[in-house]
Amino acid sequence: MIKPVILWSDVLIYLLVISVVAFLIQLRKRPQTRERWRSVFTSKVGMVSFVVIAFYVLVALLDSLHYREALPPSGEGEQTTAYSSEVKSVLDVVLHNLHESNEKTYSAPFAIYSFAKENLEADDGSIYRDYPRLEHAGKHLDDPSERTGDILWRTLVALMTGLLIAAVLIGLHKYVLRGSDGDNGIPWKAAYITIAILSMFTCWVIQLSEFYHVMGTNKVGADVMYSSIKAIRTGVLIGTLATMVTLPFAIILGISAGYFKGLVDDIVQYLYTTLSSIPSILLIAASVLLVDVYIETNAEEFNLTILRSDFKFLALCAILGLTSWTTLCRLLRAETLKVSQLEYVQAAHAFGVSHGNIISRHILPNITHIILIALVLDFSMFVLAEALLSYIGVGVDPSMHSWGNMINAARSELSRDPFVWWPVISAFLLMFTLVLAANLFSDEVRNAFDPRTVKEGN
Amino acid sequence: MATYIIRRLLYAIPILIGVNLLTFALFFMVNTPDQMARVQLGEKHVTEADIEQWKAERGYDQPLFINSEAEGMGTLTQTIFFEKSIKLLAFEFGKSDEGRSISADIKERMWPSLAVSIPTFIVGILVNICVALLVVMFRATSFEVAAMALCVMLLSISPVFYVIGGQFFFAKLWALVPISGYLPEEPWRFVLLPVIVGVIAGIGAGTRLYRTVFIEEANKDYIRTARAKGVPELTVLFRHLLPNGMIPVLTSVVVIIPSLFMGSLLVESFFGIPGLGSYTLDAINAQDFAIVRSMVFLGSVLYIIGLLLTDISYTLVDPRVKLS
Amino acid sequence: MNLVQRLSALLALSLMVSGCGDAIWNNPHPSADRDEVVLYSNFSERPKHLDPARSYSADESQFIDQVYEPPLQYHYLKRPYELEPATLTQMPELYFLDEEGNRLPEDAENPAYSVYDLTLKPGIMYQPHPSFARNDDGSFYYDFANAEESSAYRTLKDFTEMGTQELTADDYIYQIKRLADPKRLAPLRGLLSKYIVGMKEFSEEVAARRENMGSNDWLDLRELEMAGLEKVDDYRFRIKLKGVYPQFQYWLAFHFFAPVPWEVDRFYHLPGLPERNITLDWHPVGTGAFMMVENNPNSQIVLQRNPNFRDDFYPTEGMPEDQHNGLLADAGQKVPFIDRAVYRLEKEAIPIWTKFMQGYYDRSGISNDSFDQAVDMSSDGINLSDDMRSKGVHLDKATRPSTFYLGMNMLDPVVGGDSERARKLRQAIAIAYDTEEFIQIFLNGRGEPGMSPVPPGIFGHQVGEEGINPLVYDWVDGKPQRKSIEEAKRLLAEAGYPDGRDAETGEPLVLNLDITSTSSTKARLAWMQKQFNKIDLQLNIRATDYNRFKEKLETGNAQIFFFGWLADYPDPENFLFLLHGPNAQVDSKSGVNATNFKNARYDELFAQMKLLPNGPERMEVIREMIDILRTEAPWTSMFHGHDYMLNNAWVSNSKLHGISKATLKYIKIDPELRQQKQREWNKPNLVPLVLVILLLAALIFPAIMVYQRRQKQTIGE
Amino acid sequence: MTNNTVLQVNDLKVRVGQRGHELVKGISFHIDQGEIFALVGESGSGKSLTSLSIMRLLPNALQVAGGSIVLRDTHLFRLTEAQMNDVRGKRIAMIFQEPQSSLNPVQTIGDQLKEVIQLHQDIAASEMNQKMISLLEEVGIPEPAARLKWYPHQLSGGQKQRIMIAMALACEPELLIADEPTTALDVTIQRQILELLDKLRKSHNLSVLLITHDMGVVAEMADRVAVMQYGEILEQADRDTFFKNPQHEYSRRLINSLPGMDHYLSANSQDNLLSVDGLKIWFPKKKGILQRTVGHTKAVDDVSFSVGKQETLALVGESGSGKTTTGKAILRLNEIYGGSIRFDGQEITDLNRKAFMPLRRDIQIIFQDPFSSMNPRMSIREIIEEGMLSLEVGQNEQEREATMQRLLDRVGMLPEHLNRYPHEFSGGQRQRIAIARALAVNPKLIICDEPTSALDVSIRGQVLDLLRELQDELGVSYLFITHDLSIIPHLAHRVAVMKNGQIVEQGATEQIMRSPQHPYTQQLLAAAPRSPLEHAS
Repeated sequence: MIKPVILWSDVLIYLLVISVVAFLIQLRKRPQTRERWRSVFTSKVGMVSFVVIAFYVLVALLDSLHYREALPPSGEGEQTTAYSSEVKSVLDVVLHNLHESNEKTYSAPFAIYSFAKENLEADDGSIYRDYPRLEHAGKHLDDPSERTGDILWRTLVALMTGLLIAAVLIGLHKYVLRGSDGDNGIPWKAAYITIAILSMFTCWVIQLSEFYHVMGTNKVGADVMYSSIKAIRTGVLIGTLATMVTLPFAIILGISAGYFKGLVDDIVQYLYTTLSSIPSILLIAASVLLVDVYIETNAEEFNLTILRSDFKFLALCAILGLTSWTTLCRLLRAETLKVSQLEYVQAAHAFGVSHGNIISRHILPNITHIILIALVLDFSMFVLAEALLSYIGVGVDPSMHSWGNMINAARSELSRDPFVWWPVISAFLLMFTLVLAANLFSDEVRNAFDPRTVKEGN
Repeated sequence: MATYIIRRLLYAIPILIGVNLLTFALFFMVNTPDQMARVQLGEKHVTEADIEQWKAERGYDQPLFINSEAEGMGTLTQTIFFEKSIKLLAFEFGKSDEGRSISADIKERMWPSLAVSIPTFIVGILVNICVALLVVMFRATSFEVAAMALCVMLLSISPVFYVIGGQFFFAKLWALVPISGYLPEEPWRFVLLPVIVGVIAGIGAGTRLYRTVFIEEANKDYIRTARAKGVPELTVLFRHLLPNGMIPVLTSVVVIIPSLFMGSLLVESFFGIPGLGSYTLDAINAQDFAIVRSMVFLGSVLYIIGLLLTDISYTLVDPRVKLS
Repeated sequence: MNLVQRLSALLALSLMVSGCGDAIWNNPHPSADRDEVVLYSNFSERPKHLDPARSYSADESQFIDQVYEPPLQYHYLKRPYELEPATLTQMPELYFLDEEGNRLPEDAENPAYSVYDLTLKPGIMYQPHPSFARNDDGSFYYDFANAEESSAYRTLKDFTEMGTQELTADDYIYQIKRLADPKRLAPLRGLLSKYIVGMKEFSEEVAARRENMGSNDWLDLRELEMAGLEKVDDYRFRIKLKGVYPQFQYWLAFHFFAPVPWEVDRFYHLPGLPERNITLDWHPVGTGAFMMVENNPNSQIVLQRNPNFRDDFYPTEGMPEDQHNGLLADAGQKVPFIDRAVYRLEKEAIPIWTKFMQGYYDRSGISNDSFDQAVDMSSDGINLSDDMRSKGVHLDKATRPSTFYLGMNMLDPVVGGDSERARKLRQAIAIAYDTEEFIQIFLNGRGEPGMSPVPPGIFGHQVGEEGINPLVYDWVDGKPQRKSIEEAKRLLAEAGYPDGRDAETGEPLVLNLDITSTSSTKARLAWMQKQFNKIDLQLNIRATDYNRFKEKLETGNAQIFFFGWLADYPDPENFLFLLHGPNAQVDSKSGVNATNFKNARYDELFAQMKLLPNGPERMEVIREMIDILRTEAPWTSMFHGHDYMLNNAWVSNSKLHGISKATLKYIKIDPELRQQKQREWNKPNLVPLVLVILLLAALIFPAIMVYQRRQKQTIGE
Repeated sequence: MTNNTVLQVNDLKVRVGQRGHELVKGISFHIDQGEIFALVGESGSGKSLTSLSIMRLLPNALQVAGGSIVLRDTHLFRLTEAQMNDVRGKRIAMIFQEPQSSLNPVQTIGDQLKEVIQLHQDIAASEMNQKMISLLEEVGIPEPAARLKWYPHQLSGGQKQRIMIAMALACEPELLIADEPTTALDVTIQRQILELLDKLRKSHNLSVLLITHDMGVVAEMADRVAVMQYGEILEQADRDTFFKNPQHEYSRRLINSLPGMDHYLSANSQDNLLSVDGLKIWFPKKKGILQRTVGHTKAVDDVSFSVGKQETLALVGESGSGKTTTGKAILRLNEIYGGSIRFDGQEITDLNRKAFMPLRRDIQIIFQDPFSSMNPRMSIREIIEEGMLSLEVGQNEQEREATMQRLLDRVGMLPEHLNRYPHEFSGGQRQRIAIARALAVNPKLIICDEPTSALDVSIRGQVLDLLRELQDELGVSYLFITHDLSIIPHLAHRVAVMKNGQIVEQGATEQIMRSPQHPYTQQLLAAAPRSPLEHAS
């Protein structure tokens, strides 16, 4: 008995997915764009990085299906079933045994003892001070010495199951592909291996965190792995949504400036010079405050913490986007200027094709490569930016899982002695993987779409 | 040339006004003078009268953009916006909300900023260019592949990590440099770490950028000509490729030179360097509007100067370009 | 290529400096240390105001309280806190007057006026300062007709000619007048006007005078008289208060009442000086043990021993334990012990801690994260960790008279109000919200749960069984024990929220916590929600910036919020007035009674308690007040913070004082030991550098090889 | 091999990457002392690759797969890269096709010249200047001393090429490789450069490997000729025998691509379709802080001509003469400053965008570069249909489809090509498609802007023929813009010669070609390469 909660960011991200699918479909109609994309995927790097990104996106999507559980009907008077104000996502179900097993405070990866000493009572009632056993991690072991063996064994099992799942997936895929001439240069092998690794990793995390804290626990004893996985949604969304915000401004303004020139051009140039001349950090800070005001002024609409944080989050994306469309706009303007001088545009004029058509059919398709490249680059940029903003204190809402927030905490955790390294490491690894994949993918996209690099080929 | 520069400077004025307008709008939407007063006066025992007094002293007792009481031009001139902006355009930054002369602070704080940003900038560019050249020289070898892979990794790491790592190893573990702080008498020891961190953090992106630029140049005809003349590879690289490659590099670089003056928010606040970067950040946190406004203004002025410098620098490196 | 030259020059220089400076490379202080005894400390917030009439925050006090000397001061060692004369010959003489001004006996029932009679020690001299510099004819050395004349003087340092003069009663009187001057924005003006005779009128007069004056012109306050102030002679003056105000004597130990000679005020208003930040608000002038020689809030603030400082000596008696803590080793010695104190600006906690561990800061508080490293929490309380002991660090603890609490806005329809329902809800929360755990996790036990607003060390605080809050705790074998969650749930059910659901609608009860985003870390919010979930309540967190937060409190729109209060003076009144009806935030904008708590009986008792001297009678009143608070529970789950100060081996005579900040003069430092330790702890480790260089070489080498090969390459069959 | 052989190429193979397909498939030839050996072929024939492999300057992606190259008695392939640097520029020098981009833009002429000399000869700094000046004099650069301090962009294309030659000759190389040395230049300049080369070759007794696609050039310069196609040498012979009886069919086609100048179309001038009268296209020069217009650059200044129905007017001129500008002005693709244009008697000079629409159906254009004149992202169908749609030609889908099929068929393409994309076609095919596109809206006048100059010689003829046939069938008129006089007799009824934005001479083709009045026209004619057969005789 659940009640779905639809956050704006969820809506947007799913709309995005849909539009991407739509894009892929209409892509069939455009042979040489399709060619380009194929060439992206024919490179091993491109394929692997894509799979990785896809995996992240998948996680983000799972985490974007929110719902509220119904509360057990309160004793007397059966009225409308009420719902818990705790909003869960499908991902939480998958990871239930990560976030339901909270310790008191820090504990190292796979540790079964707490990180901090406590007063313990000996059997004889005397108080002594030592590292207590953890409440959840390794409680199934009666003898601590079994730990290593236990971990290894479970790991083995987990990996096997992971492999199995991967095998099934791959089998399915092969089955689907059997009709079409299987590998037209697309390195399925690489893809399969990646998938296998990912699924093995996933199984490993899920199964082992039933008995241990794979990446340890944080200050309040929450599983670090859990929060860093939850942070994926934040990272992916901030990357995609913010980028999405930049596009319309950059494209519309950039193209119209480059195409119509004259007054339009002057205005657009004025706009982006003004905007880009303001230190963007200040713009962001001020705007974030602005959002707070809005939330305060009509607080009743945000009666759930998650609604507030989600709104703030969206606002942040919007602000990031608004402050960083100028670069792309400048590029597009320049490129449009170039393209609109080309002879096929002249020809179109000669045929009296309307401005709208010229832009949509001649100019836009021939500057998409720039948009694409910028799009993928910005993605990684925004993911990184989030960490910085959280440091300055204008990042995502503290109640939200985000790598930025984790990294912040890490700064002090590292100054402890012995220093607490696991939160920062796990945040780092997940973030790094995503950004790295994104960057590599963007390189492939560039190689495929940027005419210059294409030329460089021979 | 001269006329060109003048024209550009005139063009800057509307931009500055726009910037000012935006800053005002943003800032006063989020906190009214009353709130500013309260923050500045502190929590305990503050009365309405005190707040009025505070506002009056700093000229926040007038309407923001339009003064309906005043007649004639007064409606526009007797406002916070007008009075504060006019002063700015004359580079009179006035006093911060807590009563210190801003220009005095700027004068003092610019030096630490420069002490960090200039070395970072120069070393950064040199390193990037060297690496890029190296890569171009060995293009289509495994060396290039390795180097580029490394670059991608480097730029996939959040800058925060570089800072954390730098402080952790250099200052804490190895005791090579002070972990933070700054002394005008002997800045080197304090600047060293920020510079290193800054350079490393920038190396990934920079190298990639310059590589593409250089590769593009390397495919040009005149390079082939040079080699057909029997010019050895290194000479080709340095005498022919580099000077031409520097032209596009300039666009990306010169613009920020004046902004070096503003320092870096992140580095300065991490390393406790009393520069303009941390100044701005503190002002934002303390919601000291006077400072923020001045810094934004300064920032945009510098940016515009940067644009100008870019154009001029073209004429210096590229004989083909003439300003008019 | 000139870039290259500049760069290489730069690098070479930097290496040289760091290399041949001395053995230690990471010294954040000038490597050339003069042979003075210097204390290195840090400050995180640049002080905004140093004018004794204006300044009202702890981080400002730590500077100016070393410079300014109010008539009274706190005894350094004695606890509970005890006032002693500073510049006075003995404690001020207090007597009462009736309407006509006739002297009344000590025990007179609510007299019309009370008079404080203060007598100064003769021969107290001010620090050297240009404002005292005079020519032979007695005229001022620095005197400018207009801004042009003074334009040569950019900073205070440019005024080379110094002078000094003796402290007189006029200086105190002048300062009290300054407190009344609206332009000074003295935080206490509102409060004091209620008591000091003629202060209100004085303010109005001054305001009137200022009407037709430039904002930077000097108004000589001597021209105006305040009825309540009377100068007897150069060393003696009287302050006349309406009614009785026992707490006034504590204010006399506050820097608000520090002396400011008219000469100084005049000097700082010389034409052109205020424009250049040469104001009293930035350059304090006092009779204290230290004088501020550098005030650069961008980098550092330096205090220098005041050469003219009066004869002042280290206390000879203290608490019993002080003896064996070595705090009386220097008993009777002349203070201060150090020559300079350098405070550096540090915004981040980590560098401060690291530098302390490296021996570059002499003293340090303990941040959360470094806590486990610093101390062990053993069964017998908190002790230094072995690591610290080995470094010779010694710890010094104190309870800061302060109370932090989870406030319930009494105007709120759900949690507020006088209804039984709300009351039960508040009590339930009070039980559910596990302060002990909070203190453990977030303060590492540096605090104690508060049974009442009155913190330890203040009269009215009770320990042991009678001290506990019976509504939240049970007394189980000699320890207070928090009541069970079941108890809380029961209360909740009685309040009409069985299982946290509204009995009528079945809707789950969602409460809102208002908090400033800076203070709300993910961990903390998660923890709080956990507390409320314990009794099936949903907690919704409304984090926002400080301004909004304040605004909410003022408009009474907050629901549940975090707040706290640091004592101004060690008297229960200073805490209990925070719940005094007339001080309610929403109607009196004075901003003390944030919960808008109003209770007739309580206010009545408050009025009594205020006037009573410490004693059983007063205790009774306070007990009753506290009981009211416990049942009403406008403040739930209070705690009182503990202060911890770590001192490196070379620091001695450090004992935290909960109220007074004017303690620098007692601190002692052993520079030799410090230098030796610093060298020992900071041996630069060059290995990594070498490794890096080798690594680079390893990178370059193959490149060269490739190049060579390519040069030799032929097109071979 | 005889001892006066300078270069001997044996079975040279060049392939893509390690085991890609071969681009040069084992060619062999030799060059003797003091002769000009012409390697003829069209784009993609592998002639340039051959020259580059001699220099060992192949791009990274390509590599020599086999064979040997011997310069005198040094096996170039056995030399190390370092040793090779002593050969390049010293023993073998090279001139490239694009003088515009072949010189380092940020170095002065002097520096670039000095560089090569310093590399290979030790000359005292004192003599250096003298040496450079004399070199420049030799290649015919006026006031050389001053020019040394100039930057490439300050020189004209021809002068740049002269500088390249000077650099090539600086070290008295044994072999000079000239890769399409004149293709990028205007005819008149072409001529001068060729003459220069010829002169130098004699004075220095140079051996030259001349790489070109232009039979005219071959005919004038070469001693021996080798024809390349698809990476193979079809035939080698000394010039005269080659031109008299070419062995290979392909060679024959190449030779015939150069038309003789004998038969002309008679000017069958009827009533005017288009008449341009005192056309002025001026671009304002802006100056000063306020950007006031202080003067004009006169791209086209007071040009008048007319085109009759079913007539072709050839607008001849060199680059920058304003001929293309004129053409576009008629289509209103750029702003007109003054003068009047009448079409079918209707004044169209100042019609607005909307009012001009119907005319777009009547006036169409074919662009010079078939590669950039079609949107690479659109299928042929979309490309052709676009015009029809926006100009509402053809009522419905089927009708349009039919028209397109017909047209494609007409221009010698297949209907199924409609679904293909531009990049799948050769230059010639694209130009045919471009023609089809223009015809699709059945215009009365087509402006042909150098439609053949980007095509290989062997294809040129076909396209021109197609145009002429179409004219006969559909009775369209052409405004044929070109710089190449040699093709005029084929299709032009009348000729107008343009120079610096003005028409210096116009009249019937025959008259102009046979007895040009204006010296410039004479110059042009003299420059135009003549049929090799005339040489042969």
